[in-house]
Amino acid sequence: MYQEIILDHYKNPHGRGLRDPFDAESFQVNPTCGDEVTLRVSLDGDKVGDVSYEGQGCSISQASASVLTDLVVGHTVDEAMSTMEAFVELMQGRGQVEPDEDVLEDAVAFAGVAKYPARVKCALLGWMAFKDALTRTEANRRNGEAS
Amino acid sequence: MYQEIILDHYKNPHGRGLRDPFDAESFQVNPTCGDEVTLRVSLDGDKVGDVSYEGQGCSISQASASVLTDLVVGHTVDEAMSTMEAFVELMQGRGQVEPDEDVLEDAVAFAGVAKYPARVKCALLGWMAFKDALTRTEANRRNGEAS
Amino acid sequence: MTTTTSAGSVPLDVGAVRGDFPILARTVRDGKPLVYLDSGATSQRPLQVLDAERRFLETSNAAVHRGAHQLAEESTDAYEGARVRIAEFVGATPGELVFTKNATEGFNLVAYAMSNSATSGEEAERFRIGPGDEIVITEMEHHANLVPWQQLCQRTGATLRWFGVTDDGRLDLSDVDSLITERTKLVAFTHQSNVLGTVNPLETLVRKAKSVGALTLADACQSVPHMPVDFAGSGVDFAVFSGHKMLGPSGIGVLYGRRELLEAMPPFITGGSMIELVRMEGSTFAPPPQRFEAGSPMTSQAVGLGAAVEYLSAVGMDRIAAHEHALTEAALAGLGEIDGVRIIGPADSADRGGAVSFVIDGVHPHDAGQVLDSLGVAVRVGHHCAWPLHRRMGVPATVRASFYLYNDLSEVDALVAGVREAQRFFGVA
Amino acid sequence: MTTTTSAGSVPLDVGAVRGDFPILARTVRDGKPLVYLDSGATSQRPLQVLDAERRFLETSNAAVHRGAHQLAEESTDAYEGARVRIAEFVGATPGELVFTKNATEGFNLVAYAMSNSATSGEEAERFRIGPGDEIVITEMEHHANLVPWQQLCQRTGATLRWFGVTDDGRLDLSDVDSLITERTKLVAFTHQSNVLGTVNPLETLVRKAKSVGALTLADACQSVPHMPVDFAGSGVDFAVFSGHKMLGPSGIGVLYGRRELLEAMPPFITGGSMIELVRMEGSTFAPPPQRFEAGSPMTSQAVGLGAAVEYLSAVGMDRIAAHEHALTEAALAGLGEIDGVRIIGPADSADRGGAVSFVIDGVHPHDAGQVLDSLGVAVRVGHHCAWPLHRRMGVPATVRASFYLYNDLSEVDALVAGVREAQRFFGVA
Ligand SMILES: Cc1ncc(COP(=O)(O)O)c(C=O)c1O
Ligand SMILES: Cc1ncc(COP(=O)(O)O)c(C=O)c1O
Repeated sequence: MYQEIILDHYKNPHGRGLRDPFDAESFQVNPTCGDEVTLRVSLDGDKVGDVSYEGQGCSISQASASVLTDLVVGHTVDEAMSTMEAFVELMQGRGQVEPDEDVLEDAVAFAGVAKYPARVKCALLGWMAFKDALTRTEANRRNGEAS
Repeated sequence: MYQEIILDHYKNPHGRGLRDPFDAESFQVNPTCGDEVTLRVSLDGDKVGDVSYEGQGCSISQASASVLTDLVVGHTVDEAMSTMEAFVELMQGRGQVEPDEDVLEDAVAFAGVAKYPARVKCALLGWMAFKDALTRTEANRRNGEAS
Repeated sequence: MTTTTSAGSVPLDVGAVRGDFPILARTVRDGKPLVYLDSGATSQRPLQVLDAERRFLETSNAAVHRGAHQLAEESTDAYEGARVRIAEFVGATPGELVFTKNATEGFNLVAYAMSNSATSGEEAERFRIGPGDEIVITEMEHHANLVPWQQLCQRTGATLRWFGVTDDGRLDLSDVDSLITERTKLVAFTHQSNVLGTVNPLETLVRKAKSVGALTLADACQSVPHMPVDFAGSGVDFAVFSGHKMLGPSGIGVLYGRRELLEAMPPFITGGSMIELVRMEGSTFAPPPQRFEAGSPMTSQAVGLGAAVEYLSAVGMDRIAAHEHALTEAALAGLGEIDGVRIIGPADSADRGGAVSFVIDGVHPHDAGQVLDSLGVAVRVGHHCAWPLHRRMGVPATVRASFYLYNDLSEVDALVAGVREAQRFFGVA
Repeated sequence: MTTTTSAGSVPLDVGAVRGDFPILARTVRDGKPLVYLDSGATSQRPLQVLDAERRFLETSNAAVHRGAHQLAEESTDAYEGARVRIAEFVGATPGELVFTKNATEGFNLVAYAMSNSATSGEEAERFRIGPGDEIVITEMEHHANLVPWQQLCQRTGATLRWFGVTDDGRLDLSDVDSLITERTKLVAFTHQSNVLGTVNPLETLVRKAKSVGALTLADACQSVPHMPVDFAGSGVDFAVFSGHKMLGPSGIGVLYGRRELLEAMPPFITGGSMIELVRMEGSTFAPPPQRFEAGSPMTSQAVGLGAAVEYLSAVGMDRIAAHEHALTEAALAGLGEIDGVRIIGPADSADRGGAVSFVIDGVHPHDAGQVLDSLGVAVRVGHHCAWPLHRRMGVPATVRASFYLYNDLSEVDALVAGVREAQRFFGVA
């Protein structure tokens, strides 16, 4: 399951570090192992302007966050959401889902992880933070409009 | 286990009914089947003057209370207690204890009951009430002396 | 023996079923064939259940939801796979089922969650209860669906109220409007009485409770093993049942709770595996069902219960219900013919399950049970953990025969013959 | 492999022991022999335990303490007989042992009994707790001996305090006098840490607590399976342990409580089989241990646990302790030799059980566990339900190898080799 691509992202993570300014931040933790990620999203119109993150975790969770930034930064929120759905589907597919390389790019390397249920949560940690941060951004916007 | 003696006592119980005056009363219930006995003790010096009782229950519990009155009324409290101990020992002996007919008289018929653990409580119900009533009598006496 | 279902489908093949239950081949009391009529207390287990549990223990056993090694994965799959199967069996989604140690824990879980909500967050507000609030139960409840509510009332100052029971053992719904009111927080009632056999009108009670905004809880201990049920379809909020009464292992029960309720409910038993974040200063909790499953779970028992529902489904719950209906009718008829025998519960077999309780004039239930036991017939005697019901019916105790898929008509005959023998022995016939 | 006990008696024959555990013969991950080093999470079960449970289910299974038929008698004898054997094993009388579903329920039982005593009779007064009262635990507790006390404090307004842990993983007793004071109602601590392996000074803590009139509770989950214990002799008031960690079934745990305490303590889970008298208006309760065993119990599981303590006794707890000691020393030595590996817990093997937790520089525990798993070595990774302890030790997670009687030195070697392989794979060695 440790594809070369995963190890590369683990050793040389893309987009790592927390950056300002940002629209929303999410802190996620994996209750079984204590791994954590803090992730910030900054929007640029309807596009994801930046994703910055910091955390402690295993190779899978770190590499997955790194791949995440590659896949969503510069894309519209809608595109990012559908990439996320594809990734979640792949991870929950127990190795039965054929990944679409056009959509998932480097993330196809995680197909092998899907065979190890205990590691799926690791691979999804950053993505859950991203999803949560997007939800918060929207909530902030709505509140901002309302006030 | 249903010896003729047991069935006789069941059909023609000795000493049944609640009588006045009495020194102490005890109410006992078997929580698994709901069988109950109310039993009164009246002392005559250091002797058991009367034991009177009422209750609902199976043949074993009814016959055992009947045998109890035969064995303790007219005897000293000490003698009654040691008879009770012999009976309890017999009942908890799982059929391994050889009963002493001189002490237990008709109660030796309960030896077979001891092989059925679920029925031991039935056989002891009246005796537990007797023991409790004696304890209460003593407590009453002490309180009486103290006040 | 054969019985036909109302749908006219293929009847249950009792002979084949009995072959799956090793214990039924044994003899008792000096060589008498065992006639096991005590499935209302606990059922027996087929080889399929015994083997599933053993296979799990000899190949995959490990801590679930924790390890990252292969055994831990296999165990987790087996445990969660069982949850999926059991959920399907009762018309629920897996996340709505909480594994408990028995049904009793399920009632207590809800009762303690309600008192705990006093010191929990806002989301738990709908479970809060105190003076002026009422909990409504019935007089035919098993102690498991009675004492926890007495205790909850004692902790919180709420009031316990209850439906009465009619002389023929049906729920007395005549004062439903004065019982279920705006003050009612919860209506908890048995789906099928373990003493009377009475099947209560689940949907009617749920509808009435909903109309005043009260929660509902069904004691499904005697319904889930014996008839098809659909919790989601019934609209009930909570339901509770036990593994050991449905061919599964002891040491496992199930609480069903509608998802949105479980999500808002504070925990009961706390510890490992139910947490989100733990600091010495305070903790937060996992989503349901994990929130309610603290500590190492009943792993192999869940696997066994999963195998039990597969077995029941393969036989067919409709078929089982029809089969038990036939046995119940035979028992009611056979016992009804005996002078001095009185059935405690509905004398007809409509809306009635296979628990047949009775008293015999002049023969105490304990003595009747003893005579039956000496003939190899295993029944239960006493108040069957429904003491207030027995008081209501004017009897201290009853003899109860209870049927399951592995019983046949010859066993009903053995029961009837045994009752006659008890009468003869005690000289009342 | 052989080890000798301190007494110089015959060492444990691991080969013979392993033959009793079918699961140890299996392979994982493409044919690798299983090296099971996760007994701290859950142990495996010998044939003797599997067979005892199965024999019970195929011959005697029935409801205990209820029926009057032969099966019910046999079941009750088997269930209560197991209690006698287990009591003997831990130095207690049978009436002092309460069967729970796991250890976690045991902690909760005491915690809820304490809050319930607010609405119970005078006899429960010594368990009452409220603002100003304190509960003292330690920073090395499993969540099971932590979260229930947080919750108890939340329910009652009492305060939770705790002992710290030294850098080498021992209990920091330096502030014992300011921690255990007249305000202390209960001191609850682990007898042996499931992460560090540290064995805590039970008698010292009990003595100190008694001197201020506080109750004591020992988490014996990791001591009872691995060393001889004597609860009565130790003077501890309560102790808790789990069946599945000592070769017994899942779904059963034990709470030990000194008789006079159990007698005064109000119930926790309520329902059938724990009552004395039930009326709709209120109920009274049976004496212990029944008072704390509501509902159908874990019957076959108790029988299995009885067989487990027989098995352990036959092997000899002294011998098991000596054997694990040797394995622990070998693991500490083998891992200690690897650059970049840090043991979390005492580096020496004095007062230390067979849980060896560690971190590897540059290799996350999850990744190390995965590499070990791919080699057939089953360890646990994460915080092992002791999150605050991991924070204290400055690590988010650890790899834990935990040993039992069926492990041998070749398995320690496999662990050490696997750690080196993980370092190689992740390029840190
Ligand atoms: C030290 C310790 N305490 C408590 C527990 C909880 O035991 P259980 O999960 O059986 O309730 C465990 C094991 O998980 C443990 O190792
Ligand atoms: C109707 C009913 N409710 C509750 C229970 C309690 O179930 P358990 O003993 O499995 O907790 C039983 C069985 O004893 C029952 O028949």
